Amino acid sequence: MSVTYLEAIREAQTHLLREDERVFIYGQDIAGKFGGAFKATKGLAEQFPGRVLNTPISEDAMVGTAIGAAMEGMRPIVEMQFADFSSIALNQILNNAGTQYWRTKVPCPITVRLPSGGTKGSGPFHSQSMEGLYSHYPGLVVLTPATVEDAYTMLIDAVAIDDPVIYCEHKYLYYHLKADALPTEKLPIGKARVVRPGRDLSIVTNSVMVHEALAVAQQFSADGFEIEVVDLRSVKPLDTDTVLASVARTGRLLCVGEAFPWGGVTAEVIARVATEGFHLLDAAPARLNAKDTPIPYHPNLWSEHRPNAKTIAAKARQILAE
Amino acid sequence: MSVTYLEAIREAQTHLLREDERVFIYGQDIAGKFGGAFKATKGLAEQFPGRVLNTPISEDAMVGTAIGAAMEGMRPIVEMQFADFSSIALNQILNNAGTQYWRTKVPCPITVRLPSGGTKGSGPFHSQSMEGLYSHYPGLVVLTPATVEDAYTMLIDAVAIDDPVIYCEHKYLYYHLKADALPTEKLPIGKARVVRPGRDLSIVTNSVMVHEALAVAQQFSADGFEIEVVDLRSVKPLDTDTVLASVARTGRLLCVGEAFPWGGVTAEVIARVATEGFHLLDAAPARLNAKDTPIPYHPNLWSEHRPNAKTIAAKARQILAE
Amino acid sequence: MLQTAERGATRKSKAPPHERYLEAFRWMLLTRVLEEKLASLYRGGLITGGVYIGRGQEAVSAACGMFLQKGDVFAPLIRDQAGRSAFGEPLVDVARTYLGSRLGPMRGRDGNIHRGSVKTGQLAMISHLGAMIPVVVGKLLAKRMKGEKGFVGLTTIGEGGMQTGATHEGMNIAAVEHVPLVIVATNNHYAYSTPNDRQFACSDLVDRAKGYGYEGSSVDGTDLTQCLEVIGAAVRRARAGRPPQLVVASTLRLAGHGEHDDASYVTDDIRREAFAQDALQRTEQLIVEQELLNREGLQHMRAQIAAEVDEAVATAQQEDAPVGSEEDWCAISTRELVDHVN
Amino acid sequence: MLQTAERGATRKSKAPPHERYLEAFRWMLLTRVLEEKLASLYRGGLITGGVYIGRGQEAVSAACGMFLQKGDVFAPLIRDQAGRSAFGEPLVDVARTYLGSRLGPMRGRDGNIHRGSVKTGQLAMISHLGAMIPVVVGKLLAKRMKGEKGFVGLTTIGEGGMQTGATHEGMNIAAVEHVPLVIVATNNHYAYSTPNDRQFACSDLVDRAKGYGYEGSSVDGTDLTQCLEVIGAAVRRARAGRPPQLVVASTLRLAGHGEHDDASYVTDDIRREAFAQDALQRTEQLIVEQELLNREGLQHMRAQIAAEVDEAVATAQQEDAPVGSEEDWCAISTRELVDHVN
Ligand SMILES: Cc1ncc(C[n+]2csc(CCOP(=O)(O)OP(=O)(O)O)c2C)c(N)n1
Ligand SMILES: Cc1ncc(C[n+]2csc(CCOP(=O)(O)OP(=O)(O)O)c2C)c(N)n1
Ligand SMILES: [Mg+2]
Ligand SMILES: [Mg+2]
Repeated sequence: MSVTYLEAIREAQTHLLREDERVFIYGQDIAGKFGGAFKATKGLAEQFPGRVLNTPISEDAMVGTAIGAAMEGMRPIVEMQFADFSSIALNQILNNAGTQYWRTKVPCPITVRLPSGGTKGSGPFHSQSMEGLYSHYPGLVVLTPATVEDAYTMLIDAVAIDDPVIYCEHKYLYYHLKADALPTEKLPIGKARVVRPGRDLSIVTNSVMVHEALAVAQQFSADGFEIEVVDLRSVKPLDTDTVLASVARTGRLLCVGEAFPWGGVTAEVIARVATEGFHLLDAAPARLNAKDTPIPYHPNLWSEHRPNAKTIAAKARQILAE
Repeated sequence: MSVTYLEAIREAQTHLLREDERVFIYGQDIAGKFGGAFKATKGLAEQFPGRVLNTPISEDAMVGTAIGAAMEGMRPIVEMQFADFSSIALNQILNNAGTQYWRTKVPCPITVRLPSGGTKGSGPFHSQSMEGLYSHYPGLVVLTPATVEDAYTMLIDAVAIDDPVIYCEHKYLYYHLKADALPTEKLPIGKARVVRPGRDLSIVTNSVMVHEALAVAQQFSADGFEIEVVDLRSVKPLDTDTVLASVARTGRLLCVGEAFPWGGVTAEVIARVATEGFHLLDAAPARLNAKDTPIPYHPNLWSEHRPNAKTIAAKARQILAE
Repeated sequence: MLQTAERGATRKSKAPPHERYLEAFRWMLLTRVLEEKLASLYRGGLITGGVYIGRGQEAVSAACGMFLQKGDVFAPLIRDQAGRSAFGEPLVDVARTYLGSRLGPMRGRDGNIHRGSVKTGQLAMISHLGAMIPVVVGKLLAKRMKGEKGFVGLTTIGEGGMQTGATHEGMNIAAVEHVPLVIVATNNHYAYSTPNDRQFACSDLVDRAKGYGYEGSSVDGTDLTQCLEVIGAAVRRARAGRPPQLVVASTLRLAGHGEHDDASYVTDDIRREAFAQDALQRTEQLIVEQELLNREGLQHMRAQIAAEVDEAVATAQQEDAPVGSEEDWCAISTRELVDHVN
Repeated sequence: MLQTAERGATRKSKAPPHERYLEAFRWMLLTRVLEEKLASLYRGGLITGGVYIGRGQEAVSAACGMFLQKGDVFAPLIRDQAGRSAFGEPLVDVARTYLGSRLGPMRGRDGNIHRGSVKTGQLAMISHLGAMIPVVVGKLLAKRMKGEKGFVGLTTIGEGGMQTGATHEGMNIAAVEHVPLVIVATNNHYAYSTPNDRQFACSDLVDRAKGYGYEGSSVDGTDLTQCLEVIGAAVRRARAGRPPQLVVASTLRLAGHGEHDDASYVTDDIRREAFAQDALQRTEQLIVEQELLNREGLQHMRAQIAAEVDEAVATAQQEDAPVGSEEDWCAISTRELVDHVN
């Protein structure tokens, strides 16, 4: 048996619906036999009648409704059809969910699932990585699982958290990533993971780019360079300690992300290392993000727009040469 | 005669309406005798009939309409009543205005004025600084004038730019800041300004915090420390050269901003200096932002939530001691 | 007045006053006295932030609060003091919030009109108009999922707020979920300084009801008897499982948008309209005419209310403000997940 | 069919076919042939991204494009090939976009259904449903400001897209600005997999018209004569300065949401409804019955269209794709303001 990243998300939701009667799922096209644009809820509506509900095309109201239900004791999971459409719900997420507990002491345990990131041919409005945008505002937990195991355990943990969680699942990983079985162990939310140890350079990254970084590390290993790869897992909170410990070992830092280049996760990580771990650095840190344009539709353009093993390798070589 | 920051904004708009028939202003409560929640358009509707138009409470449609008008050759200025309400228009700003030229070659010269930042008693929904959020996405120019002179010239320049501009005007400065007269010279958009030269520490900041930084610089000068203060003016594009030149002179960097601490302008500036000017730094760079909670209503809480001369001075002292 | 309401009709109510007429009047009077006190404190510089009052809307608002029961959901907006009080908000909560006491329900974190509390079943609004509608829908949906019965939710909105996308999405999703929701929309003819003709272009906002599958009714917001009847009936219908209800009340805002605003943009013509009557005055007049209360009774009520208001204010004024250095700067409840950003 | 339309009426049109009936049919047929070609290219793996077709909606869409003139604004959505073609979109633009030619109007930056161009007066949609409505309003407002006369704007939306806040705000602001806008909403009974009962709860979406101050009309989207009459009349009314127009067409989506979707959720019951008829078939049948064209005429038209489509596809297929390394990665037009972020 094997389980994909997407199946892990479905299994996590099955588990949640089974184990916790407060859980329900709310989103467009998620119910019926259809089971969602990506089939992340396939079969769940039949298995759990009345708990997987189709909504109108109303992202703002979907999240607003989830907030109300959460304040009333439920544990709603909202599925956005694509992360990019959460721009419509941004006000509810930032200003209502994100401020609720702080203002009123009423916890707001919603989980918003954002099918994120680029895939071939998806273009400017079906490819965005929005974790940086949500992390900037207070009151939210923002997760970016990069593995099948994390997709599973982090979604279960997300729903258990008493605060609003933005769960960014990467669409490219849905089918491309497989594990042998669902995990029996987990790392807690808020901890980064050293995916591959090294001594020459730390690549700190998240989500789909973890795999590009691993490919580069593998390749460099043949040349005698040992690259350490850190998967942030959670970008808010961000596990500064694990990142600093890695930089302490390697003295060199490259941050890689699929999002737009101004600000976002890579800027935040570099800012933390520069301010809190300046003396650990033997060379200038570097970052690699997507280009500062909308995400192009055409595969030829798209593959140049985002970082990839080739561009990461080039950057890594530069840093190692310093 | 003297002119306030707010009057400069009004004068700039008067000038624009007079000199360019493509300009019109669109927003809530900006027309009639009333002239806007902050009076930034006071008198303009009478002076320029049909060109200062009240809108329904529909931020998304206000910006959408402006986009259409801009694509048709006009130069709309949209006034948000408070920056915080632009969350409703975020989709139009990021996904429509921000992508328009890149996708279609049709320029989209809208200017969105965001009355930004904290003032006493304004609370979580009337105090936000959103420049970091808008700068993260491609396709926008994001400005944060800190002086009366810049408020005037940068607004005039903003409207002349063929691309969408987010013009963040600080509400605290509206009445608190006065100049003797409207400026006759200007620095171009995209250039930062060294507001006060120094040799011991660069404080890089923007908007209202420029003035807090200046107060600190003044105070430190008495103790023999010369702090250089850099006013970014434009946060996208960000004038890395001027910042690096300043750090080259001082070897020390403190970034100060009024926005939330995760990401945003200060993280971006530190990331740039760390990656492009690592060897210029004699000590770890540092940053100071607001706290990672919603912006509190009560003045006692608010004054602790944002950076101020006292907390900036404490940080500066730390860095100088390193 | 379901569907067939005579629009703008301002004839005197012929029907005998609603049985709870006097109670409603008391909430209205309480509101007037309290808000005048708040306005004067504001003018005296004793209140930080804005003061928004419901002058002219007390009848609508009182009716909104009076038909709700424990377990119902109430999401008031900025002109709903009467409804808040009627639904059980203690006066001291109001005073504490406006006067910045650390003991207020918002603990200084949010102010004035943004207050709410679990204890009183009143949601704390965010400013973005329309955003609370789906939140109420979610609470009602959850109550149904949990097996509760007989509850309703009521929220208010202005004619300006009805033009936000949030209101549209929230109204529609309520109908799709068939939750027992009542939306009381007051067209007070101004949204801040903006008159109706720059806000919407339909002839009557109650015409929106049909397009959402709501039952719609109109009401003269200056006539307490009508307000009690129409809003009472809408709440009953929602409670009985009818579709969501839209009640559109007509009034004039008899104050500035906030106390900082002199409302000089309000035209003389509009001040002469029937909907510009003062609901409180009309009610008091009817009470006197129909001898529901005599002069002494009225005077006694007034004195009692003034004393209650003064006491609440005095209490709040003696209390300490929040202290920045003692504040718990933590936006989430899961403390181990706090991000340690420097 | 203004306001008083008999809903869902599917009686045979008694009126003689509209004078432009045959022209419309040609756009419909062209659409069908083109879209079948695109679908087959998609199945063959030759198209990247999604293919969304307008099968069943060709009559509505053709009518949308046919009454527009040069200088009008058209903002089509994903099922508007017929309207795009009728309003002058060259077939090669379509083929180039779908097949990823660098010469396509979007230059590979955006794909497929997101195309548009200044040349053809067709706006390039963003995906977020409803977002194009205020953009059209803005274009119309600007035209008026510039002194242009006699123009209209037309945009389309689905019954699902009508539930977004953007649609609401856009529809309302159009009425407030009194711009000459026509919104043609097609209720094709599914929004992706979601049926009407989870999308809205009013009995007919045309009931929304009144609440915005629009004139509303209903039309059987499977009946070309009606489509031409009703949409033609709406465009004329808008052009004559009447309020914005909402036309609600009834159809069934006779394809998957996109070509990746087998639409197995569409019920058999709904497939038997009158609105589930194939507009193209109905039109062809009437053409044959009324002998507007004989068999050879039809065959000739078909052959001509097939040749045009094949030619466009062949042209695009020979053209180069965009090249990443040559791309100008610059999101703004003011080059000196490009941010040099590393
Ligand atoms: C989305 C949004 N935009 C702008 C505002 C600023 N604002 C606060 S109250 C108000 C006017 C509200 O008018 P209306 O809804 O008619 O209510 P009224 O004040 O008349 O009771 C405005 C524009 C807001 N709160 N929310
Ligand atoms: C705001 C928004 N949310 C979600 C989507 C994803 N989406 C694309 S088309 C579609 C269904 C549209 O249904 P409808 O409006 O009825 O048009 P139809 O496809 O039936 O023509 C959805 C949900 C979107 N494009 N925009
Ligand atoms: Mg109003
Ligand atoms: Mg549909």
